[in-house]
Amino acid sequence: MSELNIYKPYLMRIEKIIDEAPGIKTFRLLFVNEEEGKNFSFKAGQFGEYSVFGEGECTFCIASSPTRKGYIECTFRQAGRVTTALANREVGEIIGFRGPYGNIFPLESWEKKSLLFIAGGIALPPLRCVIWNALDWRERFKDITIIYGARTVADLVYKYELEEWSKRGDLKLITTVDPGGETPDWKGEIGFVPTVLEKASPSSENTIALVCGPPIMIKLTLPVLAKLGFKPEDTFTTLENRMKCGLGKCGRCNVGKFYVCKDGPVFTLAQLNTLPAEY
Amino acid sequence: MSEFEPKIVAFVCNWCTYAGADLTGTSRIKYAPNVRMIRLPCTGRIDFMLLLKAFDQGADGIIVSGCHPNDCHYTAGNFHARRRWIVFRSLLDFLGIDTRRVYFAWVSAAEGAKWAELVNLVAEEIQKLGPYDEYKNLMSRGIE
Amino acid sequence: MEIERKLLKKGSLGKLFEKITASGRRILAPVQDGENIFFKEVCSPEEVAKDYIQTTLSAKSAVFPACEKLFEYKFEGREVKIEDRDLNFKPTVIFGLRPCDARSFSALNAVFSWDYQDELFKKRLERTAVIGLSCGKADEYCFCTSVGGGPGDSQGSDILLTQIGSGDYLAEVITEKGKELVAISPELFEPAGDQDKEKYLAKLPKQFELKALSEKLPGLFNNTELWIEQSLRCLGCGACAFVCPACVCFDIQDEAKRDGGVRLRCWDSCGFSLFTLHTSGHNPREVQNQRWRQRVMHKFSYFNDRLGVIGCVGCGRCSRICPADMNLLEHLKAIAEAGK
Amino acid sequence: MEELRKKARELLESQAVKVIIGYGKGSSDQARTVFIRKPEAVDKLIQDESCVQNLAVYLLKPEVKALGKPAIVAKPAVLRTILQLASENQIKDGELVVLGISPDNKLIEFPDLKAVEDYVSGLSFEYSDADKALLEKLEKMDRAERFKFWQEQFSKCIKCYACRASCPLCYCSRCVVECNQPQWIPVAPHQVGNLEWHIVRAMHLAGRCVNCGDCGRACPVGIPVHLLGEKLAEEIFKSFGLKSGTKVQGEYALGSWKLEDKEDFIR
Repeated sequence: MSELNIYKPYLMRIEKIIDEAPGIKTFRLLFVNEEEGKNFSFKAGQFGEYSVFGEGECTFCIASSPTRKGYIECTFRQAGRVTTALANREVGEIIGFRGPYGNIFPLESWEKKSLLFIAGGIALPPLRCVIWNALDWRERFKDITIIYGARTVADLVYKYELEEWSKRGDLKLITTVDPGGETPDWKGEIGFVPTVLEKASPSSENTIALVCGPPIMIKLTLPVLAKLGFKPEDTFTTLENRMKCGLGKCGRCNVGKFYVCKDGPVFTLAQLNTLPAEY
Repeated sequence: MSEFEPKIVAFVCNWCTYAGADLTGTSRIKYAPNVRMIRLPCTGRIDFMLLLKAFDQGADGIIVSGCHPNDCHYTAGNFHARRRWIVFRSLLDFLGIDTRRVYFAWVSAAEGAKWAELVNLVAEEIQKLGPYDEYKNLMSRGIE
Repeated sequence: MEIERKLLKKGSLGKLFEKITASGRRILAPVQDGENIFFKEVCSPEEVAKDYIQTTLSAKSAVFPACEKLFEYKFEGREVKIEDRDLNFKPTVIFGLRPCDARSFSALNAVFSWDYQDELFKKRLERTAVIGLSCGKADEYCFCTSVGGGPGDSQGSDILLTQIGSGDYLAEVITEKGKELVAISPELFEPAGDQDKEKYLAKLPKQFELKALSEKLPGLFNNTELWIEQSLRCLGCGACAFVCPACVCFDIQDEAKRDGGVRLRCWDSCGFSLFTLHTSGHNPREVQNQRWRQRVMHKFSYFNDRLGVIGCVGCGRCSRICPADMNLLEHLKAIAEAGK
Repeated sequence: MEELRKKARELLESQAVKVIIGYGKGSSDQARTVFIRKPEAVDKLIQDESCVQNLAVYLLKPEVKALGKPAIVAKPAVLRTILQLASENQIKDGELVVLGISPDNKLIEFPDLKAVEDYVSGLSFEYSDADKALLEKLEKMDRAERFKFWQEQFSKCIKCYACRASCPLCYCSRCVVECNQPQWIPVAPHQVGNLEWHIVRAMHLAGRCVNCGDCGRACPVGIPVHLLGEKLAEEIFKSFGLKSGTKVQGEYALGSWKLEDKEDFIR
């Protein structure tokens, strides 16, 4: 059984493939072994090692919500050897999955708080997992705001869900594209995420901010959040590092003495500020 | 004991030897079916690592063939290849890898018969040498 | 368990080897190979190298091999079948292991049994017994006493032999496994009487204060000048990590052919740039001084904070084989004095 | 030695160079590379038989380049390396000062690389006795014995890449072993992976290696990998009359060709 061999992945069958954007796909994966599927559970923010047998493993988050049972979803960009092999897989083929690894977004402890999700480009998947989780427990939270931007309209992922979210009354969705990335019928904002955030200026009172995006976006968004009054311990983000085992053994994902795969990938800004400049 | 069928991989240049092999076919000349041809633009593009991979994937014999000197579609591909094979062959020999299993030839687009002779000769020689177990036995060694 | 002190005659080593081999165990011992000494499988004491300070490679590969199968898989059409590997490894006795190397197994074990249990490693370690050999002499690279060890330290050994004047061995039976080995041929282990073990051990004064070093290191993280100065001549190969008995970092690689393949675990080193290179091209540790800093910080600060064990046993191998003569002990002393 | 130190002090004081790459006292009677940046530290420089490492490996290292224009202490092997690096457009005249050291440890000053070329052309290159003996032994072996010899050697290889790291001519920013699309050479140190790595390394250095021997010295498990370079250098000189590291604008054997290149195996 896989508990004995901690490197042995679950066998997963690809049930659905969605082409989100150029080079970006979403897979819905079912457990080949139902038994394993039933016993499998995870929390928002955790990641896994997805393997294409013969090519290797790659690391990204579980994009579906823990409240949705029986399957997991992942979204990835075709960039390296394994993701290229993944992108060539077809529905019905078998890939491997090891996990869940890493720590979580402490969603349960945010009852009665408001949630502000800020995502850029392909970094929406880690937050999408939390968003759907929060929406399935909608009554526990005050208001939910989502600010999501990408370089161009075509680069926006989960377009069908953005539609669905924009129609819901119980959350505020602001989508934006970088200047020049808009299309003629684009109705959303035009501008970089930090500027759109400043314009929207959601209240930081009793609010948790979750930020995920390319380093440049994080760098420019954090000061805006601070200006809006968000405290570092209420600002959450995820760190990415090269990983091979995901189990705190292979020794490569450390930032200072913290292993991103065990002490992360979710960190508060307060924690990030204590980390040495090595990420 | 099942008759040993040698696996021969042929790296051939598209303009001459591949066309030559076509000619062999169209002139109904029979030759040993053990050869698996891989077409490359020019012998100049046939990297020595391709030969290593061929042995790695279980080949017992390798043929590398392309245009005669001065016939190269890219004028100097075969000249570069010639120098490469002189150096690579001496390295293989120095390391003790069986260079009798690696054949180099110039076969032009008109030499259909020569291609057939070459393949038959190589198939026969490799048949005598038997499978390249020395290299195949390396496969599992060194993995605990 | 109470350490029993026995005497093992020099002449009865042959018999001991025979009995151990007969009991279905293989024996790994240092064997001379040109200018180097490697741990190889031996049958008789004659094959064992004599009169040397330390082997070239550590015995780490007995429990954490350089290239190891995690599992195999077969492709059947679009289906994949995973085949677990068999874990009943042949019981092994490592003979002639220096006390520093014997201590390194606990550093390896600290990682492999922290949080997730690595059964592969633990099974190999469980099947491995250590007959250590104390150090009669040391060279300028050794610094076991500075990292909590010693030329006669028994930690990690199941039986520790110390060669005394007559050439016979004072045998300290330390663990249950040691007792099992003695039980195979009890007649070879006679009562030891009083032997002054210290007399036959190398004299190795402490070179630096470990505690002070570990506490000082975090503060030096941003002292780029120091790390550049130390690592200017470092060439960025992986030799120091691969000869090191306490280096644990590994890589996972897949190798497959048409009908199936294998997932391998192999040694890796923080000295390589690929170790932390992101697919996007970003590399948190871009240049060699950051990697040298990682090597020192991991072994003397992070490892200790997380697992309570120091990631170095002071065997000196990394400095003996370094092509650029990066002398770890010298650098540690420089760090200990930095800012004094 | 005194001449060298005096010259080094002059260069540093006159700001002609920012760093002297030379040899200093190392551990247990070895020499190690030192990077002298202050005039008063030139006394650290030593010059004797223990100084063997090929210092040219540091000429292309980013952190050393960041120190500014170097002067490099250059024994014959380093001089050949400098010429080969110049032929491969990695260094140019005026980017470094060459402090030549003759085989009998005398200081020679070279105004430019052309002077280095003329000096090197006068030197003869000899294999060490150990290398000669081993090469002869290998020559006498038949193919199967040579295969067994090299397989035993390569079975010791732990893929630490010290041979690559210590070679001044292995300066690719991303080595073929580090490319995984496709993964030409297996990463794992198993028997096939080791054999293919050493073949690729030898071939990529064919016609470039200047036989400084550092790869063989750097190997922690003592595999005589420098013999591969020596054997190919011999073959290339015999077949094409070309020797690497002898000219400022040298010709790369595998990058050029002649109509009348001779061979006896192409059918």
